[in-house]
Amino acid sequence: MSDAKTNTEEYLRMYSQMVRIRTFEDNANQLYLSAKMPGLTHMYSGQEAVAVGICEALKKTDKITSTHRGHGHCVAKGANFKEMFCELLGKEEGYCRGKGGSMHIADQSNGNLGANAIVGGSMGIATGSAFTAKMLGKDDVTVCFFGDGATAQGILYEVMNMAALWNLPVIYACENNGYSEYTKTAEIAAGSITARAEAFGIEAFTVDGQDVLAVNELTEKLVARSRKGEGPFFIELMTYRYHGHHVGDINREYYRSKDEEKLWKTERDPITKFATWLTKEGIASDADLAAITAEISADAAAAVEYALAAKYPDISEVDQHVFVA
Amino acid sequence: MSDAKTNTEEYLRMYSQMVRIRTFEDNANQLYLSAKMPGLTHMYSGQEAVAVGICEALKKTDKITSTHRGHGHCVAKGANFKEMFCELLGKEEGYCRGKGGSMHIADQSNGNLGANAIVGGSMGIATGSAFTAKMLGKDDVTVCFFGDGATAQGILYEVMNMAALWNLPVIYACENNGYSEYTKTAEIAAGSITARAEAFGIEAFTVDGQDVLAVNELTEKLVARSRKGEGPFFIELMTYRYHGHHVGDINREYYRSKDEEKLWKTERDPITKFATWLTKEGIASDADLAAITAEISADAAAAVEYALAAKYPDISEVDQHVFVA
Amino acid sequence: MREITLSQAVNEALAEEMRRDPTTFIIGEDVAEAGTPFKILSGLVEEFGTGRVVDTPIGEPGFMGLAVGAAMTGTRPIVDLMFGDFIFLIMDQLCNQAAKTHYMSGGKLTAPLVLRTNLGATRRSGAQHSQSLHALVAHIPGLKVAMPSSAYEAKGLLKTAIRDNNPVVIFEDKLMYQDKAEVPEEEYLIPFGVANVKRAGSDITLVGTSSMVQVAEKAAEILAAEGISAEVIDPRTIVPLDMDTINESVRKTSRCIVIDEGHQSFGVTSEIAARIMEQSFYHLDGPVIRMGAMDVPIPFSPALEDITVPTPEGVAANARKLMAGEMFNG
Amino acid sequence: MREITLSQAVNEALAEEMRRDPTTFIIGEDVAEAGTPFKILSGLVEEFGTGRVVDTPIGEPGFMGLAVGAAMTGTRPIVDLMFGDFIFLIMDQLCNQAAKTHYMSGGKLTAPLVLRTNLGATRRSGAQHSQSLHALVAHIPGLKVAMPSSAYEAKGLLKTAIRDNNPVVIFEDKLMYQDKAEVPEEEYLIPFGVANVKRAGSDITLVGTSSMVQVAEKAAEILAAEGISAEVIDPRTIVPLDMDTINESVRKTSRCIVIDEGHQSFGVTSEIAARIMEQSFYHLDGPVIRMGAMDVPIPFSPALEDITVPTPEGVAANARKLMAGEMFNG
Ligand SMILES: Cc1ncc(C[n+]2csc(CCOP(=O)(O)OP(=O)(O)O)c2C)c(N)n1
Ligand SMILES: Cc1ncc(C[n+]2csc(CCOP(=O)(O)OP(=O)(O)O)c2C)c(N)n1
Ligand SMILES: [Mg+2]
Ligand SMILES: [Mg+2]
Repeated sequence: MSDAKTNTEEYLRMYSQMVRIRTFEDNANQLYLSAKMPGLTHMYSGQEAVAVGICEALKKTDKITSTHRGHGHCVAKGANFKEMFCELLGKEEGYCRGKGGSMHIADQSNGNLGANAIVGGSMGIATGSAFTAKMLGKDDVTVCFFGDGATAQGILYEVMNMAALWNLPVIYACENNGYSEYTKTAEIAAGSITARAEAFGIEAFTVDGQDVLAVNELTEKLVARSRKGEGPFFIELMTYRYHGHHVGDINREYYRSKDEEKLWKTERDPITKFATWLTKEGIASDADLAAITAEISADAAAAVEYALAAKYPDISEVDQHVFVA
Repeated sequence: MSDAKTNTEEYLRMYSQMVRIRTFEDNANQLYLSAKMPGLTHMYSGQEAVAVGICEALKKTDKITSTHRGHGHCVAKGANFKEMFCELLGKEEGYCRGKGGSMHIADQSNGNLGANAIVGGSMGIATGSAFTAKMLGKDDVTVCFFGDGATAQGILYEVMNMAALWNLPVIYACENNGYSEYTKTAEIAAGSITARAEAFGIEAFTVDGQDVLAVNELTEKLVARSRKGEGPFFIELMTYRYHGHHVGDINREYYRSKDEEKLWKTERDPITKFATWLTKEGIASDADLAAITAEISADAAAAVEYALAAKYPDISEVDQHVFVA
Repeated sequence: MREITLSQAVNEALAEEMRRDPTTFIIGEDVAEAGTPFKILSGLVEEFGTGRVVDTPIGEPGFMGLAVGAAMTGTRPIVDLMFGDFIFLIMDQLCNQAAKTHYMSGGKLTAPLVLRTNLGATRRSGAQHSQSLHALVAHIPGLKVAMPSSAYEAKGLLKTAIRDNNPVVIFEDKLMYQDKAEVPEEEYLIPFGVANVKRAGSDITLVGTSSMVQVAEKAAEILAAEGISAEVIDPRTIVPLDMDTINESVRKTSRCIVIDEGHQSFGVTSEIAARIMEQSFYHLDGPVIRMGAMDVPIPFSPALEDITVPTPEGVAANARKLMAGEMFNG
Repeated sequence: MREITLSQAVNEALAEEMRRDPTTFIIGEDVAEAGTPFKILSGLVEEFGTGRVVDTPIGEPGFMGLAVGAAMTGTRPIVDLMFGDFIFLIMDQLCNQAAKTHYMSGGKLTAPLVLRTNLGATRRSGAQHSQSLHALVAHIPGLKVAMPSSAYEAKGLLKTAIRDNNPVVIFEDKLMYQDKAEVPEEEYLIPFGVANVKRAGSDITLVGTSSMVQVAEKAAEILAAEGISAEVIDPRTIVPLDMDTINESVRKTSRCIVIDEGHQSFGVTSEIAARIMEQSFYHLDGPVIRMGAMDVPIPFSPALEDITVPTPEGVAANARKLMAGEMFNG
């Protein structure tokens, strides 16, 4: 693996952020399976190295926009379990007072402008956020997360055109997990995804999305260049989602094989891979890593418990926040 | 110049079709200047070789979709002056019974699915027309005309993706006349227009849009390949509009120079260029060509006179055709 | 009679019409092998193949536009829009193109297509997957709008829609896909513009659309127990709208509540109320009461979401007030 | 007082607010050097530069989305949408994103942006450049909708819109850009949700929006000559809608006609009529009459186009009938 972050603390923070995402999702899935969560949700498990590798290259005031599969981005950008679980359960203490839910979770305090239930819906928003930075002379960079399926939405090309014309500090991060719902990427994406960005004069890169250090190293470079006005950039991150399209998508064999799933989980898991590297390099022992995982599990369990007991917003809130007062 | 059509009749038909377009537009402009035409209109003058070079490669049942600058496409696909002028003046005998007007002129009988006042609005329609051909097993090809400015609309990329995935018999014909209203193409189009099509796996070509034979030769090839299921294709045609964006756009110096206009009109006029070639090759004499022009002028004058005298639709028509009966 | 779910009814309508007319095809996201996330279309790709049950990339404006062009040239597309909320993405192709093609061409071009989509909140899906946006479409001349209230209507209206030579938008309630109703084995069509009197009554008229027909029926039950006789009317299509049936009922009962799941303001309830007033004003004992969804984005939290839409109890409460003259605002 | 055109009024409002607040910027097609095809913005790029008067490629969904993101992060975009008809292209960004951002985030995010666009037929522009689509936007919770009826309102409402912390859509009548009205030199703002009684009267209330205020005023002149005293009300914003002023007038006159240039069905006239009925039913002598544009795509032919929109004569004719009790439908 390549070098990105260079000191122990940062390595361990990346590790722990990946574990936090996985743990969050495992708990969310449990909440669904035990019928304690309203609605459906889309698990980020398997893609942790993408969100973490990228967000670790960002500062707090940098912005991200997220997707329907957004828990990973939210955690990686600095969110707390408690407010996140409260949001997933529709509770008043959630990041959005329970009004958003899983598909609209946002964390304004850490620069997460929000998940979006419209595939491609946040591409304009991310580009506008970069526009603000440029116009106000801030050095903030915005990362726009979206999936391979979202590359079929025309708005991506509209805003890439504008971002390229105006040199906006935005990085388009395409998480190619091989599927757009129940359809293979090859069936919905003609030609080459990176070539599409390049055709708009945008430098584009492909990176192994299971290798957190590779992701982080590339992002660090592009963020630095973006701050200098050399943006926009495009990254295609090759990755995989472990669960179904959403938690209710259990029988998947008609669109992807169990063997394929197994291969990714056993051979390419981003957390296992990074753990192996950390121990091999002597940065952490197995015990260190186990301790991290244990602590995070406990945190998550406490947060879930808290959220389950927390109260719903008062019904008088129903017509609050339609307009800013 | 290269060889496309190879017999005299076909050469002269191409010449005459270009002259018909120019003549139509000169008359339409006059109607505007003399306040006899309702509303505004966009002149095709200067771009004749594009519409003619392409449409001469099509058969009657092949389809085209057109734009706000659509008179040229309409004439080239076989329309009559009389019904066209009637439409421009809102008369009952117009192609659309006066209900469409310049920006919505269509000629169903010759496969012209209509002009469109939404920039990019017909890209889906053209692709759908190609879908019909493929689904019903017809060998019809559809040509989608649009301007350089329209390449900024996201729907283009959405439908090119689908056309490429499904090998649809559609040719995307981008008439790059250097301007999108009052803005130079370079200011609104990042990167390369043809590379954008190529990124979707679509073969793309650039051709001199002032050279009717070059346009025709390329189109003949691509139409033949499309009929064999090798489509879609993309052509960027470099051309120029002589008039303002619309007939009312008189003071243009703030966005383009008189010198530039003069250069195109004197050095690159598609009709003059083709006339020179025709006479040089001995296909027609100056007198032959003058006779063609004179006949077309007379036709146009008669059609204008007819249209001016023709009657408006009866007011009872106002709520007819909202729904198919 | 046999009972089938609304989902099955839609599936049957599609299969029957696709067998009847080889120019029909289905287009949308994950409609083929997956049969849509709601599994409504299961089995169709097996019968009709991927050439007529067409999976698209996620480009709603693009495939809607494609459908318009296909419709204009001799096929009959049935577009599957996964959530009604995505209609915002295709408004240009639907409203500037499909709706106007026939008129703008002076009657020479047609765009016979069906857009199947859905509406309905209380599914905990958040503000962008819970809207009921049919009023927007109904405002645009050139579009017909059908709103089935049960499996029976879903089948009959969809078959009519597919045979109609105009663009038709049909909104299914996504909460009702598993609801069963009696649906004959024999073929039937339900004409557009003919309302259905679901329940006869003499004291008050309840006009409901889509799942609000059930809400109205439940309200009618509650009221019946209190000696109030409510007539329940399902317009079935809001464009065209059968005002004759509605006026006849209102002129008999003198009182009316209109219930619809779209936002109340600038919505369907306003239109129906305004027409009743224009056409039957002198027969009314009190104002026509509108009950739509609250004018708020649909909140995710179950505690809030459930109070945004009309309920049988709410309808009954308003009916009681109307009966008692308590809507008096003099 | 000095008179300026509506176009100048808009230009002044923009210049003043852009001077006041350095976070404001204009974005749209040909807004800079060209100053828009209507030449409304002439001079602004010279004062504020291309960094704040931003020419975009023709990608309406894209730049509308960009504006939402910009608004969420600390700037105040003023989007210029060349024709109101193009609103169909940006509905997703406007209605799924901008309108819901504040609510969905539980009040934490805001999207303070202004969408300036236009409405109005009879310009011989054809079906895709002549629509009045404000009812669609008004149906969506989270959006405010302003409809200036003169240069005076255009300036005052636009300034208020720019300072508002919500997404606001303002529809200018494109036929009125050259119309002059008295506009003070001194700064003023017009609050949202406060209707203007343009003309006092006692026999009948005419509620008009945008240029239909003029139609109502002309009708009032005609009626005055016949001894009928009409009160003319301009709501100025339809979201929020000042029902107090309207109810007060209707309760005085007992008769009302609502006039708006959007399509009549499922439109603004229906909403206002329905609210009047709910809130002032017992004060009415006859039905509230709605007059919107015909429910047809706007035809190009001048012979047809002119009859699609309400006229003073048409309003006066309906007023006479209402006065004479001829709307009786018993
Ligand atoms: C505009 C829109 N169309 C369709 C959907 C339904 N949908 C939700 S997620 C999804 C697939 C997205 O695929 P991709 O972008 O690859 O993201 P992934 O789910 O793989 O993370 C679809 C079609 C939607 N939410 N929004
Ligand atoms: C969706 C949409 N946006 C904007 C316009 C206004 N408009 C009409 S033509 C035009 C420029 C089109 O440029 P291009 O595609 O290059 O065609 P050209 O006029 O050069 O032939 C614009 C912006 C429109 N009609 N539709
Ligand atoms: Mg994916
Ligand atoms: Mg051009």
